[in-house]
Amino acid sequence: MPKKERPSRFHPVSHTMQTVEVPTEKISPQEQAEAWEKIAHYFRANSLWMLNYCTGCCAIELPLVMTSQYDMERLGMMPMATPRQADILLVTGYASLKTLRRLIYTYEQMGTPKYVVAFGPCAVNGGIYHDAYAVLNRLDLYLPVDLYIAGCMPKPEAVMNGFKRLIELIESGQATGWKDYERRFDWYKSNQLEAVGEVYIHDEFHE
Amino acid sequence: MNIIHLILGLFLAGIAAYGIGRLKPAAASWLTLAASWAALLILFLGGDTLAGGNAWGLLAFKMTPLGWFFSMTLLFVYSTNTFFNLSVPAAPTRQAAYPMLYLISLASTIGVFSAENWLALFIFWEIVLWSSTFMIGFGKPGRGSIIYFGMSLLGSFMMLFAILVMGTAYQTFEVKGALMAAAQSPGPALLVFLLMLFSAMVKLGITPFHIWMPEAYHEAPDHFAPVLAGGLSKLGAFTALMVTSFLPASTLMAQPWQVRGLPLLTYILLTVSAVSIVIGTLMAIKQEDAKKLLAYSSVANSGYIMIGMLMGTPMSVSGALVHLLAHALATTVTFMVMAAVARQTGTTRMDELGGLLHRMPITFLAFLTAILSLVGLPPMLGFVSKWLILQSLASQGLFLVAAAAIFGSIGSLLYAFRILSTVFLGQLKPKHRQVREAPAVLLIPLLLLSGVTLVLGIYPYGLVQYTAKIENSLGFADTVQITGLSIQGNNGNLNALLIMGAFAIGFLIALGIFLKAPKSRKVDLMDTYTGGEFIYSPELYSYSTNFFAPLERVYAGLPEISRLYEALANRVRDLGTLVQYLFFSPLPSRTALLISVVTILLIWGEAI
Amino acid sequence: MQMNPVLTIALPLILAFTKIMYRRIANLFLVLGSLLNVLVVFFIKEGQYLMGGYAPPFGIVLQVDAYALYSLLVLNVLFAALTILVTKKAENLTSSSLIALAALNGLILTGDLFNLFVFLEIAAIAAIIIASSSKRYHHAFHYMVASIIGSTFYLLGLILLYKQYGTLNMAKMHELMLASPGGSSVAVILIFVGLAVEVKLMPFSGWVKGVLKNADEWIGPMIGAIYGGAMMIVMGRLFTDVFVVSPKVTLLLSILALVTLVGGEAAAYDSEKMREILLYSGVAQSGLEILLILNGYAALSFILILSNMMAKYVMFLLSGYIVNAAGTDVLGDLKGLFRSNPFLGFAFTAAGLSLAGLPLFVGFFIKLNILYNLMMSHSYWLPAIILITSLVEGIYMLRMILGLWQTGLEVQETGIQIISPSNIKTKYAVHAITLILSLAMVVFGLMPDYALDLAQKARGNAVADKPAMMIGMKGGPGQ
Amino acid sequence: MNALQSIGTGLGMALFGWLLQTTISGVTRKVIARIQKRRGPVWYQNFRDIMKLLNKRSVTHGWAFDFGLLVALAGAIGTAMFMPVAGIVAFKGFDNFFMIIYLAALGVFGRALSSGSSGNPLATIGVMRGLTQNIGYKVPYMLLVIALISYYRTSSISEIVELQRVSGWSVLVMPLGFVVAFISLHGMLGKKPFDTYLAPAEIASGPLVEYGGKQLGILMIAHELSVFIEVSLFVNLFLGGGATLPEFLLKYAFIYILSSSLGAVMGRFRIEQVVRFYYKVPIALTIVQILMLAVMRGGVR
Amino acid sequence: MMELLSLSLLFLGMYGLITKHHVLKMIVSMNVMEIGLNLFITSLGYQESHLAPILSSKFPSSALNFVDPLPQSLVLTSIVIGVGTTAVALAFAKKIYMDYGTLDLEKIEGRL
Repeated sequence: MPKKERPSRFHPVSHTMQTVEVPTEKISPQEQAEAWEKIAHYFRANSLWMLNYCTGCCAIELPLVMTSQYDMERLGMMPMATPRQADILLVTGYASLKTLRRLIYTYEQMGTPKYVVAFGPCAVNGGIYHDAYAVLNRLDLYLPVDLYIAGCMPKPEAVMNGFKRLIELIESGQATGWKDYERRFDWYKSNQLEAVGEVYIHDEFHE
Repeated sequence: MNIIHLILGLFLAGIAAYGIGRLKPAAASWLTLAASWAALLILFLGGDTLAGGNAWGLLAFKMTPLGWFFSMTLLFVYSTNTFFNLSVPAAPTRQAAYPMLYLISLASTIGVFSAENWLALFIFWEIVLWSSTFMIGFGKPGRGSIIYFGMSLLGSFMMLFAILVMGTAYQTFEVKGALMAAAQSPGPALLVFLLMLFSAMVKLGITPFHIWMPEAYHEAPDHFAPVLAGGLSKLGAFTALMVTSFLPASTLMAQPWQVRGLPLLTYILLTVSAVSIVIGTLMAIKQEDAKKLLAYSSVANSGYIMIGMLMGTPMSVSGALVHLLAHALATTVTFMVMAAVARQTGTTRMDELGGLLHRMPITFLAFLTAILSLVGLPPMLGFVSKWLILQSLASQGLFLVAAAAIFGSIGSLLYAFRILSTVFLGQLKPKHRQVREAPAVLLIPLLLLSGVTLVLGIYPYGLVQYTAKIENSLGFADTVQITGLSIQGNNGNLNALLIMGAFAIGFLIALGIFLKAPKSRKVDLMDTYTGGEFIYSPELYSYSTNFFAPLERVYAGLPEISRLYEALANRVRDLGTLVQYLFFSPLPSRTALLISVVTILLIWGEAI
Repeated sequence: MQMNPVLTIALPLILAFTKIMYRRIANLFLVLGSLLNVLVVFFIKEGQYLMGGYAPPFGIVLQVDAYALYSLLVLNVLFAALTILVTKKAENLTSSSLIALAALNGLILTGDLFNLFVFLEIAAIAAIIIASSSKRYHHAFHYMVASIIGSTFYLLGLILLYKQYGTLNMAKMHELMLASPGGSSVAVILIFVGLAVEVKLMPFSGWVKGVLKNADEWIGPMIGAIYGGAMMIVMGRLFTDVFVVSPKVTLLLSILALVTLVGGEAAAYDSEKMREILLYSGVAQSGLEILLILNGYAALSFILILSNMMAKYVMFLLSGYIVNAAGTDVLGDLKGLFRSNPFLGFAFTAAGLSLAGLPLFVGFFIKLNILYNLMMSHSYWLPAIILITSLVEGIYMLRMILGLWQTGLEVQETGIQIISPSNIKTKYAVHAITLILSLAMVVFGLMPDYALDLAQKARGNAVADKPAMMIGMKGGPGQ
Repeated sequence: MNALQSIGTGLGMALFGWLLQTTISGVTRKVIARIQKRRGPVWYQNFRDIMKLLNKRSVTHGWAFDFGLLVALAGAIGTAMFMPVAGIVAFKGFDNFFMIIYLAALGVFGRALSSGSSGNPLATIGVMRGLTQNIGYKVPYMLLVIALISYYRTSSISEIVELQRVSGWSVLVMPLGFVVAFISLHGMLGKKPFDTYLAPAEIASGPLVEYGGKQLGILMIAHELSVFIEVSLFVNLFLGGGATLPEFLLKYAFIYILSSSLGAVMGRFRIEQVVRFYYKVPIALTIVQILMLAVMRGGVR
Repeated sequence: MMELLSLSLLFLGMYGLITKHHVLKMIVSMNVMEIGLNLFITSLGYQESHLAPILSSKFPSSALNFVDPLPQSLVLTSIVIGVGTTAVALAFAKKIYMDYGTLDLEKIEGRL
């Protein structure tokens, strides 16, 4: 894959990510692999298992989405218990100093490919908590967000809409945040370090 | 070369080993190794037609198929275990006597299995007993060796009583002859039958007599526990099988009460064995020490052997014999593994271990094989035997016993997983980070024994054929049948090779899928799901204490049988205290009083 | 060359009194005297020896049969070995030791009931003086009271017998009793009680604890093994060769013996101290021996007495040395003692295992034959009781032995040398003697036929003996 | 070649079992969704899940982690190869009940081994709960089957099916036993209220806690296969199997969907409730059943 | 009559041994017992209107009108032995007193 230019840390990533082109080079084994990848994308898109990390208030919208009114199982989506099993990490709200550490830890435990969906404005710029001392305003500095769902809180329709969009992205191979995280690991790490200090904290409570 | 030479040679080698051991302990261990392997070779080459002999009148020997089978089993256990003797730390404790006792007990077991005379059998039986007691004494301090000795002595004396009853009632001490005579003319035959069986049950560790097992296995030196568990307890099966086949309960009990075609007595004994399975399983689930857990698993497995022998059908006896071998091999491996673990880490408590799989992989594999065989899963030998025994239970329709057998079988999965998971799986403790794989000399016997378990599990036909031969020699009308590659059961056939084949095909498919799929990333053991929490203490991040707590709560009130024996011992003590108080007063006047009163009583008693 | 058995009595007596003049070489007297006695015993031939030239019913006679001869041999050898080992201890007791030897020999040899009483009294006084060498005089006094009551009873019974039959000669007495058996039961009971005090039968054995629980390597083997054995041999002589006991009295006394057997084993099981265990087990063993004697198993009881004597001798001797070295005989404090004294440990172990009746040692065949013969004649309950007591005995015996071999994890070896290295001579002597005795137990355990044959021969013609069917290594009946 | 043919049939049976059960799982998900007034996923959703998992890159905790999985799948495939379905038996005469139970147990053991070696105590707790539950339902179940074997005098599944065709279904022989067996089956399938060993909200799906990607995929395949084994064993033993494939499929689907639907409307037991229930009710019922048999028919022959 | 009297003396001594804990009293009891026994023995040998068993010029042959001489000789021996034991017992009494400062055995045992 050609190395796509990444925006600097001062430019939001999410908008450009949706317009990533699938590269089309023709080398036989690779082509074969890509053909296989396309099939795999189909399966990935239609079997999304999610881990909802309820950092904030947006999580309250999820029950509605899961249950009979909107029934996200029809999209093949299911809630999962552990990050190992999950494909999507749902960040439902703002990230604070404490939760971000756990978010990162959880995200890194997920198997690839994996996707991050952020809810509400708090994940974009801190929303109404933007000046709170413990809230980290921009999530995409620390984790590669594949999809934002707008609304404070987003309505269930918006959530469903977002999920549909995510499925499209995955099916077309555009949700590549996890690759980005691997590629620019150092960059993310330095941001994380700057924000929360040590991610894997060692202190008297955790030893 | 005949049996006498073999036994005498081993005795002499034992004494020589003592002399050498005083000078150079390592050389003595090598001598035990050489001697026991040589004995194994001789016995193997000699086969069950190895010449017997007559040393003095009493010590006459004759090899029978049954004796050969048992001797081979025990010799194999003994000789593989000699590798562990090599790793005994020599200097701090003077254990020159250990190789001597080891070889003496080995020689005596051969004596037990080939004796033609009950008294000779008993003599060897007792030599095994006290020599092994002393060997247990080399281990941890405690009451284990005494409990072992006391219980075994109880068994031996029951046996002696039975022997003497046979000797006085039938005027013969010949092993087969005496039992046959008892079967011909049942006078005190029932007494003989029960006492003999009880003594065998003590040795096998069947329930009311099992209390010595956990204590002795726990306290025995780690390098002797395999022999004790895998070898010596099988002595009981030998006499039990001879009694049940030459003096079957069906000829003894002319009484009308029968349960499902079996005499009531047999049924009661079967129930006792079934209880043994249940109690062994339940107690094994509860233990915190690996060796004690394995000991209770032996209690349970002995129950299977006993059931197989008591039912007395060709298939069940065959199952009992195969199970005996399977259990001998498997339990030897498990105790050897525990010895290796204890050697490398210094403990056998399960809550102090964990994750050793990553440090001792080969040991783990051997342990896995053995534990699978203990549980009775294919493709191990334990499966073949459990299949045979369950088949016979099903065809007899003994539901109570079958329920216990099933319970034991499924329960064994519980304790097997417990020991596997707490010792080898789970988190590696930081203090064990530097632990290394056991030295090669310890791995040889492990691989040998588990290899035999596996090979016999896949291809058990020769073995089952041999049990048929044993049954022939024991006078069974028909024996277990094998046609081609299938063992013919009463209501089904077993083809172990086919099972292994199906499993192998399944494994290949699984491997194919596994390899085709993307390669996984290897992560550290502590990199697990913690609910987002940061945890760095492997000691705390493991589940090993009070493992089956929900289940244990169900039978927390189960009374322990050892209490009964303790109470008994305390009564003896009380009697002793009373005697000391009454008759051994320090005051002369008390003595004078006793003398005069008792004299008067005697004279009065004479007068009336 | 043939020697008069009276020498075995007279020689020590003479030496005992001449010794008073040569106080400085007293030890030499003791050692030489006992060794000379052994020598004399070797040259004694069986037969009847008259004293003072009167014919048997009137004069005193020494009855030397195989029974007396073998007993004499074992007794004198053990005694001589003991004097060699513990000359230091016996320094002030030379006279009484020699007198004790003379009296014991006399006890075994004499064929006259009153003469037996005299020897009994002399032996008792000597024993009391020996027992008092532990400086615990009130225990010795206890012993004295008991033995005086015993001898009084003996004399009372004796005089009643005399009144009835008009003789004191054993052989004559036996003839007369056979001729008119009635009416002598009270006397027999009294004599039995009198001797029972000495052989430690249980209700009469209150003195044993005080004397033996503090026994050193001199008192222990002497009182615990040699005296007990000799007295038991006398008991065997009287109740198989002399008295004709009515079945009722036999039953009564057998009950007493059984109570002793059971109670003694229980008491030993309850003890935590080495010497107490040994003394109680000695009490229990004497119960078994008396049981056999009373029921007429003369040969079996004889060989049991001898083997027990040897085993007890070794064990008491070693326990004395152990207490010397360690200052205690509480088993818990002596863990791992034999690790540093393996040979002595081996001897102790062999003696203990033989006592407990485990195979490879002579005790096994004796016990086997006892059980077999009891079973041949009685119902099953007596062997069952004996087996149960044997079980108890085996357990405490092994508990003791294992405790002495086994080192705890936290308790490291005691490192106590039972015999101080400075005392080299004693060391080798003790090693040699205990090892020879324990090896003898192993050898006879492997080849019991010889010993059993000898016992059979010695007691086969005993009057009350039931013909025992002996099972040896050669095989038993039905082979 | 006869042997090759047999092996082919066996493999076919395993494949068929997997396809069947995975499909029916999907259908069941839809049924349950309907019960809950939802639409539910497509019927082939489980295939999609498995394929996705197999294409995911995940983590491993060491060789035993993977090896145990392979044993689990191999055990399941091996067992499925022996399963008689609608008169088709791969290895005639060897479709022995005890063998099937034990070979299946090997798969279970493999799973336990794998999840135990992940190092996560939640997994260990899950396995512990599963095994604890296992005793509760396996003992009465196997006891009943032994009664059946003793009744039909054969432990071959296909022969039992044949005999049922002659003498009526086993459910008629032991009606109470059928209830017990169904409760046991419910536990074996891990449907609510007996999914305590998974309990996603409590111990984070227990044994499965560390699995993702291909490991989870293989585990799902093995799970589908073992469900196939359990349900078809039940159908064969108690409901007379099926002379034709549709008959078998009907019974199979009915039993599985019934069990799942029951699960859909129930809550989860806590582990001590499971123990309290399982160690009393089925065992008591089994004893009553066997006594009934003994009284009514003069004992199981 | 004589027999019974002497036997009662024996029982008296026995009674003393049973009831007393004082060393000297026990020794006295032992002596009483012995004397009773000796008297009993002599009384058994005594026959009414028989002569003392002494060969003299007046009774030159051992005819049958002597009393039985044997018990008397036995008693002689017995007395000698009794003296010996009493001596040893008294020595012990002295030693016990030196060791414990008391002759009451009960007190001694209590002290140990």
